[in-house]
Amino acid sequence: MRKVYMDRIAGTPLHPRVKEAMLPYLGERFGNPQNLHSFGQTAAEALEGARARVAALINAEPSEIYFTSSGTESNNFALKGLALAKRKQGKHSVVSAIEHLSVLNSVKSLERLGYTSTQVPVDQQAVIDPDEIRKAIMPETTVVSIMLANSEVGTIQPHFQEIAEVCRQAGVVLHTDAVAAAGVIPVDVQELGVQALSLAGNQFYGPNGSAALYVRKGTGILPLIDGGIQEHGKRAGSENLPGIVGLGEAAEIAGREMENRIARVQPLRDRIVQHLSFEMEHVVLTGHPVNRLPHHASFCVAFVEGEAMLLTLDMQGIAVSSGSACTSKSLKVSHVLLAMGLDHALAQGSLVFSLIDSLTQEDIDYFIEIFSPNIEKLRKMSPLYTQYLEENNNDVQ
Amino acid sequence: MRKVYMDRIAGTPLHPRVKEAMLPYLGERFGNPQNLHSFGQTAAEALEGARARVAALINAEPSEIYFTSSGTESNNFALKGLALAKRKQGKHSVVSAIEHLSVLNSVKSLERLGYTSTQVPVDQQAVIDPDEIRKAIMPETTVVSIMLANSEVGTIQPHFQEIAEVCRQAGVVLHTDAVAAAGVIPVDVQELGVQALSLAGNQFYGPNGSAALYVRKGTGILPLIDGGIQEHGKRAGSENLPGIVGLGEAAEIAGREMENRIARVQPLRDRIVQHLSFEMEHVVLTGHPVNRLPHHASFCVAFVEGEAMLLTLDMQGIAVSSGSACTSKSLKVSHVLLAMGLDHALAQGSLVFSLIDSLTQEDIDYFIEIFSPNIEKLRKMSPLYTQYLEENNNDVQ
Amino acid sequence: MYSDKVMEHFSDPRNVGVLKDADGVGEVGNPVCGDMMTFYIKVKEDRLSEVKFQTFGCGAAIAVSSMVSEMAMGKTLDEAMQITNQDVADELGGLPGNKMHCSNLGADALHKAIEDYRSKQK
Amino acid sequence: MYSDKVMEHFSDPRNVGVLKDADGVGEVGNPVCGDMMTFYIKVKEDRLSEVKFQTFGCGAAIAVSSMVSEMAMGKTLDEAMQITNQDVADELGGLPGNKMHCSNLGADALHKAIEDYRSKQK
Ligand SMILES: Cc1ncc(COP(=O)(O)O)c(C=O)c1O
Ligand SMILES: Cc1ncc(COP(=O)(O)O)c(C=O)c1O
Repeated sequence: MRKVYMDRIAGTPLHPRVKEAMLPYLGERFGNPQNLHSFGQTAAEALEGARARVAALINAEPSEIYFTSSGTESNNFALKGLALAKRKQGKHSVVSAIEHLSVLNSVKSLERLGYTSTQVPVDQQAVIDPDEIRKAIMPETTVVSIMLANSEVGTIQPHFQEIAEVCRQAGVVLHTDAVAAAGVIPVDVQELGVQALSLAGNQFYGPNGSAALYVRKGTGILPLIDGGIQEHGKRAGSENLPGIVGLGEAAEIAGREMENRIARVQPLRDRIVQHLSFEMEHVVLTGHPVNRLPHHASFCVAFVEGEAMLLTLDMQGIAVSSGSACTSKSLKVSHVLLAMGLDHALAQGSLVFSLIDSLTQEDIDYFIEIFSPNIEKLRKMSPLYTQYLEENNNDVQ
Repeated sequence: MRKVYMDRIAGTPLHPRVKEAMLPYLGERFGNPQNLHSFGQTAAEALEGARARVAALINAEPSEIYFTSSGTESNNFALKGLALAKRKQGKHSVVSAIEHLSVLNSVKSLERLGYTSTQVPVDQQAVIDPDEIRKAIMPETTVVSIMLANSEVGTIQPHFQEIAEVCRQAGVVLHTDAVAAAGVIPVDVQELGVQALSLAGNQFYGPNGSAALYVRKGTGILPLIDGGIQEHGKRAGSENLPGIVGLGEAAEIAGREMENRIARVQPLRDRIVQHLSFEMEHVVLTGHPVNRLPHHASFCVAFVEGEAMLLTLDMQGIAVSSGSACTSKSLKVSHVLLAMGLDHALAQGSLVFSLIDSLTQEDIDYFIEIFSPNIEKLRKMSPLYTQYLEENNNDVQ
Repeated sequence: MYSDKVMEHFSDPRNVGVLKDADGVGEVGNPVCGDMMTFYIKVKEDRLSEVKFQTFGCGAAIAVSSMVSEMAMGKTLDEAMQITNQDVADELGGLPGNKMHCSNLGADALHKAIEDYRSKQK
Repeated sequence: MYSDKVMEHFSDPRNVGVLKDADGVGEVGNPVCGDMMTFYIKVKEDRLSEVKFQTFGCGAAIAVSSMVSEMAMGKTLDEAMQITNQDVADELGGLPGNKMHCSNLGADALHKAIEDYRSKQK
């Protein structure tokens, strides 16, 4: 059976060159970078080489890169570490309503320590108005965290630089969760004007278990993980060297190949959008129609539920994801879709396509061939569809 | 040049079968275990398989195992997560003076949140007296953390079960840092009577970046890393699946091979002890002479400094470690050696040998052949040795 | 995640459809919680002579509906009222824990349809 | 971590030893901080005719001592007093940042030995 993987936001396959770069560190190069002997020194060089490559991807200094184990950890490190470092100045954070759970729940756990927070709303296309940030910032605000690109609906914040300017003027630290953006589209910490930025290797053909937090020189941050002297004492623990080397390699390739990759994947993505938006009925695009990740297409398909679509596609070799309640272990509809004002029933029909480089035109043709019949079958089964047809005086088949 | 790696506590090489088990997860099995489609389900099975294997190694239930990224993270998770979960009952922790920095600094960072702690002393052999624990526990104590085996001086706590009994009677939670012990010597959470236990793959031929925390069913703990629903919502972040699979495989092999490994490595270790303790002068064994890790030999060599010994050995292909100030980036002598009452000058001469399975009798012979001449050369250079000889009326050469 | 039996019923659900001249109709769920089921029954001599359903929901909800329709068919009304959600889950070879609450409502919908029929008889 | 030059001096240090009949002796450091150096000098016509040292310490400390002894040899006392710790580090091709403070004390020890010699002359 043809396998069509369109769930990039859940993780990418390793680039073969990334795997190759990692292999020696799963073999004879097993040294610990903190050790003075030759095994350790070989490891230390690899560690610093990877750091320089990750820094280059986002136009940062190597010393501003801290390696972590996931995008989630980077976000926790940023939200908690920045807020705790500034605890004497104030205890209020500002985030958007569409942040990843690792941001939202970090803020929630700070509340246990006497912190408070404000969630700024988004519009129907998941866009954040810089004025909302301005309004949310209070004298006791110290940290603002705004996602650069949303993985569920694809929106890239069009007014990010204005948000940064608002934060600069207010004298608060700005972090961005760029996990869905870094390595995919150009990301430049100088242009963005952020003090901290999260990225993760598994979004651009690097390994799972390897991510990073950028923290601008001079920005105070407390460790999330205390212990030894690794990562300048800001993130303790024996380094996951194979993962870090893989992240470095993936960053290097991503920087070099970014344009080509976008040029390749975007037309395939556009074909999917065309089919669902214009060749099918009762399907709405979610997120911003233009300011969106080039590999990303997301929709709500009316009258059917996401998990049912996902499973049907899976039986035919196609992997996608959904923000429906049934696809989440928490059985809650994606907070992102609700924040955008979608109604519950429609949000249950969420489908997210995130494309990887190796997909071909044939893969997309195959998908398009089977998709509508699948939806038709599920809609025939749906009491909501029957009701809709009745209300619109159509025949129930 | 012969390479003799005797720095196991800094990390082990991967077992070839562990590497082999990981490779598919660096290749076609790149799925995210949280996903419903087939890529995800393959991953989910691997994740749960690894969990069962790690649980079996320490006689726990699979649902009591939480995967983390390092022994350090496990210790942070335990010390902070257990203390924060019990914040309504009290805010005092008890640790020993020889805990790993990841324990000591976790406790220190809790102090920023209004917690306090007590460090119990150790004797000259790094042994903890259960009575000291009893004395340190106060009404507001909620968590005790005592290392099972010390990686710097090799001591396995001989009275661990009595300590557990003290904690049980006092109604406080007991965590043990078993990073240096699990996978090396038999570790059984039921026998030990602990509520939480840290272990790390890189101590028993598993991968870096992969560790675990055991938390006994019914024991409250708050996440260190907040976010999604991975690890029953207790440790968020995309799973490092290759690492976790490797940890599972390493645990399985460690359980099966433990006796053989010990039988193989202990005589080699004993030969090193014999040479340094009895065939050389002015060398003292650190840690307990009998209750110690079977692969571990540690000493202080008088009149010479650790880094100089380490570099000299490294030039001859031999990798060891040291607790001297100069070998640490913080330029502080190991707190473990000081807690045991060693004087500073002697502690500077710390050398730690931790043996891996692949070492041979020839490797040890080679080491013994070159070691004394190395030390002699360094001592000839040492003003402390000159001074000693003068005071004892010997000739200065 | 799902048993083979669940996947079989999900991919080839039995008795999907609407009975325009149903003797009883039962509806459970709402789109907020994610699953909705509508059961239609026809009754002949106190037995279920026809059972149809429509379901909006996840794989489990669809499989459960299909399985209930199969289990109920031909049973007397009293027998059909004995079918529990747990019976359905068992018959399907089990359901994931988090699907037991929201998705496993097929028996409830069937019972509602029977009650609807009975209330009309009075 | 260390430059080739440091490793060369560390593994083959020049002028190790004690001068029993030294004209001046200088000592710096203590075992708590990790490094101790003792320099012995002999002076002929205001020049260093012999320089020996003993060092307890890390690789950097040993290389620094060796390098200082070589740099100083044959210099006039005034010239030798001009040698700074930074000169020594530069001559060694640089030292790791954390070794600049504690281990890079060779010039200090040399200067102490010269001062010792000079104080005896008065
Ligand atoms: C006893 C002990 N605890 C904790 C740690 C920290 O583990 P990791 O290096 O995996 O962060 C170590 C590391 O060697 C250790 O020996
Ligand atoms: C925008 C965003 N932030 C954070 C994360 C969490 O990263 P990780 O899965 O590496 O923990 C994700 C995961 O996909 C993401 O898309």
